Amino acid sequence: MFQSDKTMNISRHYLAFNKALNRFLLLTLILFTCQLTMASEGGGQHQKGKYTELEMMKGERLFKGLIPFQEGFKDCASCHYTKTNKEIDWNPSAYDLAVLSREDTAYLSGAISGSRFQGVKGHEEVSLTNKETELVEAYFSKLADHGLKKHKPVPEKTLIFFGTGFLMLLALIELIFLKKIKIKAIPVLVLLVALGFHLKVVSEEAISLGRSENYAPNQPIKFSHKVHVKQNKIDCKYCHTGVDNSQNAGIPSNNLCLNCHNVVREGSNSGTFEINKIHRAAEQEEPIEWKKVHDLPDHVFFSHATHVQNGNLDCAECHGQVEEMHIVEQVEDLSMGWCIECHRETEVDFDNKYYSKNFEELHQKMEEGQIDAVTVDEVGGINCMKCHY
Amino acid sequence: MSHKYWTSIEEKNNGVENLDKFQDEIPHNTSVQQLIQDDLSNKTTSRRNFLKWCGFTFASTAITTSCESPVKKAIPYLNKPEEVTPGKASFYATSFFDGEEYASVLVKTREGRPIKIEPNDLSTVTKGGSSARIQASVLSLYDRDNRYHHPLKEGKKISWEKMDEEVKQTLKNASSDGKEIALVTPNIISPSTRKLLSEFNEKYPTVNWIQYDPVSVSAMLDANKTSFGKRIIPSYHFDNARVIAGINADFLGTWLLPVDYTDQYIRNRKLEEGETNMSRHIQIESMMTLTGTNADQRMRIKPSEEGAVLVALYNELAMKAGQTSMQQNVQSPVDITQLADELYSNRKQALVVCGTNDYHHQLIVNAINQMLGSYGKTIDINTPINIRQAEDKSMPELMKRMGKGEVSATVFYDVDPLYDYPDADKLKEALKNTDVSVTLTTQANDTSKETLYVGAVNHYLESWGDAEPVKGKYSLAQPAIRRLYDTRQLEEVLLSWMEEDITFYDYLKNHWENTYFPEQNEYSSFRDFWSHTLQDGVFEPKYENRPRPSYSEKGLASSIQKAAKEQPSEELELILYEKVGIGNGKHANNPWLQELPDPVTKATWDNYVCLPPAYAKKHGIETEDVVEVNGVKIPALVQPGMADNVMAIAVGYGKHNTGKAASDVGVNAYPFINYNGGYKQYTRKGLTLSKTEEKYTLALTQSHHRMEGREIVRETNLETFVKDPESIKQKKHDTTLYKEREFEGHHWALVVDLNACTGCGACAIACQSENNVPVVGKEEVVKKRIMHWIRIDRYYKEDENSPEVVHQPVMCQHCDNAPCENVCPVAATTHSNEGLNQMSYNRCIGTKYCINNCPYKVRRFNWYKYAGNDKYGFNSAGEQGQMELNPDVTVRSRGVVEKCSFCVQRIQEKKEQAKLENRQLEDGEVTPACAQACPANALIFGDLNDPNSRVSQLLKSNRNYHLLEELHTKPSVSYMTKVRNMGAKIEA
Amino acid sequence: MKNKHVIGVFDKEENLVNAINALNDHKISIEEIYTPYPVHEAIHGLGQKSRFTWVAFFLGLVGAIVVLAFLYYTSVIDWPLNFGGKPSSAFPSFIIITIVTTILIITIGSLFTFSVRAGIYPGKEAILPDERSTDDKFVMMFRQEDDSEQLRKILQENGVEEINEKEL
Amino acid sequence: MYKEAIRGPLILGDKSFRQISADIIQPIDKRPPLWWKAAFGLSLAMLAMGAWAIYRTIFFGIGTWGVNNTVGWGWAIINFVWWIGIGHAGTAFSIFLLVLRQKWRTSINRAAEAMTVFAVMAAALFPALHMGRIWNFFFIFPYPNTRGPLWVNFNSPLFWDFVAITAYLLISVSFWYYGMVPDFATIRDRAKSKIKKAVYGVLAFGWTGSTKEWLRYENLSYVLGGIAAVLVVSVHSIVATDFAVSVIPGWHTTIFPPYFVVGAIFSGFAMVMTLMVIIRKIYKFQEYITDNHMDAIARILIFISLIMASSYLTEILIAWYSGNEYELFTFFHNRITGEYKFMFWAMITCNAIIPQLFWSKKIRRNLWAMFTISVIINIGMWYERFNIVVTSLANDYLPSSWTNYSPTLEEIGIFVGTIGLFIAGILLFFKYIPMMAINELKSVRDSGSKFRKKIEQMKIKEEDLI
Repeated sequence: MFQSDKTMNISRHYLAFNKALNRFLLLTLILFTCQLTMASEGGGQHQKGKYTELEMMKGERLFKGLIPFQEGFKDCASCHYTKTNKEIDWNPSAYDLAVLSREDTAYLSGAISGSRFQGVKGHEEVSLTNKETELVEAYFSKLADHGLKKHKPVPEKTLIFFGTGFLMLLALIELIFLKKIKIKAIPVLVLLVALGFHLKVVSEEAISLGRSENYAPNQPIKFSHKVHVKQNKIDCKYCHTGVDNSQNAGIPSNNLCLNCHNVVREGSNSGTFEINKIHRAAEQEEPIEWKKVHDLPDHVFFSHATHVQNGNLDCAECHGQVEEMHIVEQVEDLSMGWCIECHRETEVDFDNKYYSKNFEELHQKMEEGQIDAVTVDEVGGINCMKCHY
Repeated sequence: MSHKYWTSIEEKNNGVENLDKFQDEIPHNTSVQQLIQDDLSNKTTSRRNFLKWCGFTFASTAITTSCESPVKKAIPYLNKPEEVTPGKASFYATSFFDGEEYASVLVKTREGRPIKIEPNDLSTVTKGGSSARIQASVLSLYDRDNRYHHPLKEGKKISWEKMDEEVKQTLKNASSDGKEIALVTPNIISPSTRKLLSEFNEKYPTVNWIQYDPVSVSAMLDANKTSFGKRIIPSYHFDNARVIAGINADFLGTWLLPVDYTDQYIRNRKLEEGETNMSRHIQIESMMTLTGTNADQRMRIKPSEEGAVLVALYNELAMKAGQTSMQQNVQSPVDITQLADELYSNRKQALVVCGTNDYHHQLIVNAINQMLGSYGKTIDINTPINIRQAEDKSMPELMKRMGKGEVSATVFYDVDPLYDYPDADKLKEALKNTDVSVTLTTQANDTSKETLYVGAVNHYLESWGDAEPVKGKYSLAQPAIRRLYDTRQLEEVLLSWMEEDITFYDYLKNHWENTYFPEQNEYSSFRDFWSHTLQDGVFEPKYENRPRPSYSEKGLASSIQKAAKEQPSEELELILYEKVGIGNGKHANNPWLQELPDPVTKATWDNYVCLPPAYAKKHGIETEDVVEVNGVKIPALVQPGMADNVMAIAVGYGKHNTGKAASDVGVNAYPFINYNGGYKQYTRKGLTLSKTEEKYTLALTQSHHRMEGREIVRETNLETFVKDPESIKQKKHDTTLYKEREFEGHHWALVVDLNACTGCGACAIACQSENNVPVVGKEEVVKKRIMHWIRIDRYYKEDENSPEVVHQPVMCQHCDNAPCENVCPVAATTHSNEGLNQMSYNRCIGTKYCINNCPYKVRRFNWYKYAGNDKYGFNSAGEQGQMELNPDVTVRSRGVVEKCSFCVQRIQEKKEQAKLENRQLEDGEVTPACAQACPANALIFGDLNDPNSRVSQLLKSNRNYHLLEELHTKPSVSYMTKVRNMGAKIEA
Repeated sequence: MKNKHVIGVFDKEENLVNAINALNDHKISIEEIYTPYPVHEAIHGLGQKSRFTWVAFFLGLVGAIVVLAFLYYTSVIDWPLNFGGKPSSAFPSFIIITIVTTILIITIGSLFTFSVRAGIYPGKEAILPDERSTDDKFVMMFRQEDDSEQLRKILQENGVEEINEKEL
Repeated sequence: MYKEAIRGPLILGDKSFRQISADIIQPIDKRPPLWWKAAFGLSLAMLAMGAWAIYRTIFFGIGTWGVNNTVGWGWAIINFVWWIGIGHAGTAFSIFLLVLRQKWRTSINRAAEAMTVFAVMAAALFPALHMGRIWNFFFIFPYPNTRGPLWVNFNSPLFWDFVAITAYLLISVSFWYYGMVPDFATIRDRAKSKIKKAVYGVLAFGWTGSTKEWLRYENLSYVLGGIAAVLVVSVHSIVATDFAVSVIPGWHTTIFPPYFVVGAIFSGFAMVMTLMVIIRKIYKFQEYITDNHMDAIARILIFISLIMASSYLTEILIAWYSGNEYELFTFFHNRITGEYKFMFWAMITCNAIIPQLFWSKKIRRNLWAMFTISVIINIGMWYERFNIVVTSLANDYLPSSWTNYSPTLEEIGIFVGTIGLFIAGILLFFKYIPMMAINELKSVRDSGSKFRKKIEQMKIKEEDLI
């Protein structure tokens, strides 16, 4: 998708390196670097500000309903989610609220006193005491710095990996030294199953190293392609203007959004809340930091122009049914093998005048009717220099 | 012959060098974000607003969690400027002028960031050529440790408004008191600025504007005034000359307009198809200059012998011309009879140039050229060039007045006299007598540290302007990026001090509308004229011939008398010279230039005293011995081709606290300059030299200087070339066991014309800029780990005291039977269907086997993490440095091999463009950065599958040969045999 | 299942060999002989035979074919790359890899076969009729049903040291 | 051929089987002596230096080494070839002599094989470390991947190298280990302590010594021996192709494969001699490692030394005869008379001249002389590799890129580390593994007397035999 800007992201090399190294170490079961990275992760300083850790914690519990509110209503988190999610949730997330609350200190108290959210569905029964407001604000202050918690898949693969590793060790010890179990088949079976599992995990990890299929991050604005493309019938190229003439398809700039949203101030799903973010960004002159979904590594050069213009590729061939997605998800693994496979099968437009100068042999074959089409790899489409330089 | 000298310098290994901490290897994840969130982000949106130029970029959030995918943020333009398409380059024409060297250039920008300087083909001054310094100038925009970000007063931040107010008051007071306001600038070639300066003078009548050149040609200006009544430098036309005599003039390297002169000089030396004529160049010089290395014949004289040579030459020619000779008793130390013969028989096609800043010598040269009928033919006195206009006398006079307290305010703009004025210490003292001193400068320097105010000035890529380097040839300058910092350009400062309520942009436009718009009749509206000129960058109206000023022999007799009196002595003489890379030292903090090997000595990162081999042997001095020259400690470098008892030191080094690249590199040689007769003398007698016991490691990129009888640079003379052209053809060994591979689409090839290559090094810097080649620093160069993808080998032939020199650019030869490809175990380097030797960095595991197996030794290894590392990444470290990187070329990580790619990104770009436009690819459309930058067009790139392409034609030439052909590597790069014109009369 | 065995312990190789010959003459079957080093007469005496070399040969043949096929597939069929202008089917290069890889396959295969056929693998318990047989004694083992006076007599005649009975 | 009848018995002193076991197992049973502990401490210190150097190399880059853009390979590859050469002899010793049915190998082969294993381990470290991106090492495996799949370059000698070394290491280890299995059983059955019994019991893989086992065991030895003999030759030939396949003058030589194999056996046998002197002296194994054993090794060394000398001469002759200016320069200017003449003449002296001292029987019987000469040979072999790797690269085709090379502390550190690894391995071998193949010793104890008997029976006079 969007061609990354190489220069700005030297650091990504290291990320890739780090990742590769980390995985490598994981695969070789060397634990200590993991500890290193964990240490560096934990090293981040909490911005305490005016709230104490305790207040933040209490606020968090209130918000999540672990401690009941005095006025009786249950919790906030059932509507305002606190973890990133796979399915779209049109309600404002806790993080959104936290950011707003950081900008406007009276935001939350306004909400509770009812003035701000009069008429907003679901807030009828909400009322907080001053102390509670303060605690929730404390939680918000923490949340605004840290963002939403990552939605983690359970069970933890790594844990199972080590668990089965341990089992394997036990089985081996049993087989060689202890010999307590009379039926030899049991430890042997355990050993084989665990070994098989390990091989599977290792090969899967190795294959998916650096791939991010099914990556679907939550974006700062709940921009739904389904709403815009399917319901409103907006063409992809209306926003992704670079597709035809640049390597990058381009993420639309804010003023492009405003072309419509100057008028359309309220959405069908999220009301004004999400659309307001665009206006806020325009006012504050801060661009929106979208999360990049389709990301190719720095050493891969890909041009949308060639693929869309010359190759006549439909967006969906690489990006999937975006018009069906609320949250955009990477549907292909974007691996080199995937590219190569397509290049081996896809036919080029051999009538393009560019090909008229050289490629005599192919032209001849074509004339003689030996072949009726030329694939990309026949004109050098699987050479390294096509994508790596 | 000193065996030691010729084999190798002693490679000193400093043992374990100080390594960066491991931390340096950990990426600064938030760099881009921080940059965006810096104070830069709060600017209003404008055409090339910074944040929006960063535009479409991705910032990696700090993630170090072990197995999570890194989150990349895509930041779109807030308001997308219409002319910027993310992912596509835009070009802006502008003018480069640093006070010394001029070029009309195109600035390549990506997402609003200038990333490369490319020559402007439309200019007739630079003719699509460039030099190392011009190519490197883009990096100084992002100079991260030596640019002023805002104005200063006494070293503290001050606002422009405050500074304006205070300075204006001073100026007003001085004007009313009738005290002098000294304005010291470099040579200004901008007509608009000159106009503005005169208006400034009107506003403040006591302003005394002084142009100052650290390395000047003042005497030449004065000599021309005597001879022609005009204080000018004429235009030279080396392309019209059949015989060129250069006398201590490095016109291909540093003298006046080297880019232009290289193009002219090469024009009739190229020997393209069917041509049998080439000019003959005889260089008489004291040290080994770039020009000298290219001469057909070279004679060595001491600086003190130059007078005698000129007088003798004059007399010889006068005799032939039947004029009276003077001071006949003067004997030339070198035999100039043949030279005189050749010059005289080529009257009106001969040219004599002299680079010495000596009034009398220049006057004799004028007389010689007059006798040869050069004026109007090879010298155009009607179209003077406007560079190096400074008068040497003005600075000492100013200093005198300062000392007397007559100067109230001094404004230094873009000059650093406290570093490069010979009597810098005295000037510093005198400066204390002025009330207010201001420095307006882009980069911190010695002068800016001593003045009360410092005004932070724009980089030229951030400024509007125009230029008139040669009379009647104008070019415009426009910003390619919005100001990075709170800076202003000189003209804006002046306008604000003049209390004029007009931007310089409007001022410039008005000036052009009033002055130049009427000079043309192509465009009827100024709007059209302006936008087209801005797009082209140049405006060169046609002038009808003007009457030539008449020559007068005034002062010649006494000059000849004076020159004849000069007594050649046996004592050691010193020459101060500019290096091709560093020049006068203004760009010293540009790491690219510091690491550019000197074309002659092949030394980087230092200056040194060049000594002739005979002298060195006699006194037991070897390269890297530290010697004392008048008490100044400096390493010695034994340089073949120096005149006997002559030593040479480059100026422009020895700066302190002026950025990481420049600081404490070399020795400042400016204090050696003497004044004589009001002229700065770049030669000196009466110095002592003594050897010390110390040693100093020099970073030389080449330590063996002979070809060992191998056919590396093939050479012939013009006579053989014309009479027996078949004889110079290389014998081919074309037997093979395997069927040769064929290339279906394109088959890219590069031809290097050794007759054209002067060895200037512009290609190396262009390549570095285009391909994100890192700077590695002195220590690594010493270890022979320079990263340049194209290197220029220089070999000496024959006698070490007076050798012949050849230059040979060597880059990856893209062999069709590449030895490197066979040995890579992981298929990281393979051959493409277009004949390219491909290098996939991300596949490379760094076994270095390919490096070993490359017979041309053109592969480079990333020994450390060079890019973005504070220790090595002079250019690519830090946020600013990353802005310069070319987004179309991968930044290589530690442990991978890299090499010349034939600028594959450019090939791909042009191919894509052709496909999109549904057309064939034209010959010459694809040009690698090196070929594009070359001022001599010595590198020709094209498709061998196209029988009509220039490379295909050149490949058929008898001169064409492959390097190390006998290895049957079948390189795609081929060379054209060098031909020397030995002066023999050739009957066609 | 434990069975009783008759065990004859010899001190000298000569005696053992003589005893084997004598027993073979009398067609008394020896169950197994344990020696501190390989005694070929004992091996022949028991009529042991091995097709080990054939296994190795087969492994080598299959290995070589598989490796060559793999090399040909990867570098000629699947993705032919141009390395230094050489043809994709670089047979000389393939031979080197094939030889070494085949040797590796044979080795690993042989070791595996050996482990399986000889019953030598990690964790296997050694069941020895007499522990000294790995040091300096030569031990013969007979099934109990083969036990007879004649047997003992022959053993005695050939200089047996001890005759024991043991349940193994 | 070693004829016991003529050259004396292989084991002196009329040992009983029990005595043989006891003698060989004695170091395992005893507590390690002081010299052992001191030497082990020293080797650990060397290993620590190696670990430091490896840490520097991996975390900072190959830049910490002295190699440069002209000389891309330095000490790492020199040491790699040197170690792999030493690593050759062990297996060569035991396998060639096994295949040739040379019984005198029995006292020596175990130690030689152990030496091989540790030397190959040390060697294998270098190709891994000299990679710029060691974390991408797995790229060299031709496994199905998601890159197309992109395979590896089967034409690259480095890939051949990788395959060969992997195979060689695996095969050496298994050959060595399987050779030890019967001996472990002996230790197990003699052991009094429970732990020892258990540990060696596991190591012995349940060996009993039955005919069924011995039959297959012998077959296995012959099969492995036969194919490993091919491997030994091919591995060092492949190492030689690293150089021979290139285009660099001084590398591009067809003589290299046999030259390397012989060189490897030379250095390996020298190292075996060094080790044997040590074992014999320290563990007083003179009855097992007799003067005649040492004599046999020395004679082989003279023989190989002569081959080496003629190889050197051949190389020079071919360079001269070819008339190739680059070859001529490399050999005559660079090596024989040039900057690197010390290395060249050191190589000639150590490898071709000094070993000729072994013609004297006196020296063949003098342990100290043998020890010194064997060490000198290995130093000479190191110089040979230096000559090959560095001198060719430093001054090759284009004089503009000529340079020289000197190692840094990191490179030296890694070498020291590998020596530490080797010594530590050998010391552990001394302590925990029977130094000689006990079962084989037993089998050859009487071979001399048997042979004698046969001769007596056949009434052949000894003189006729000679």
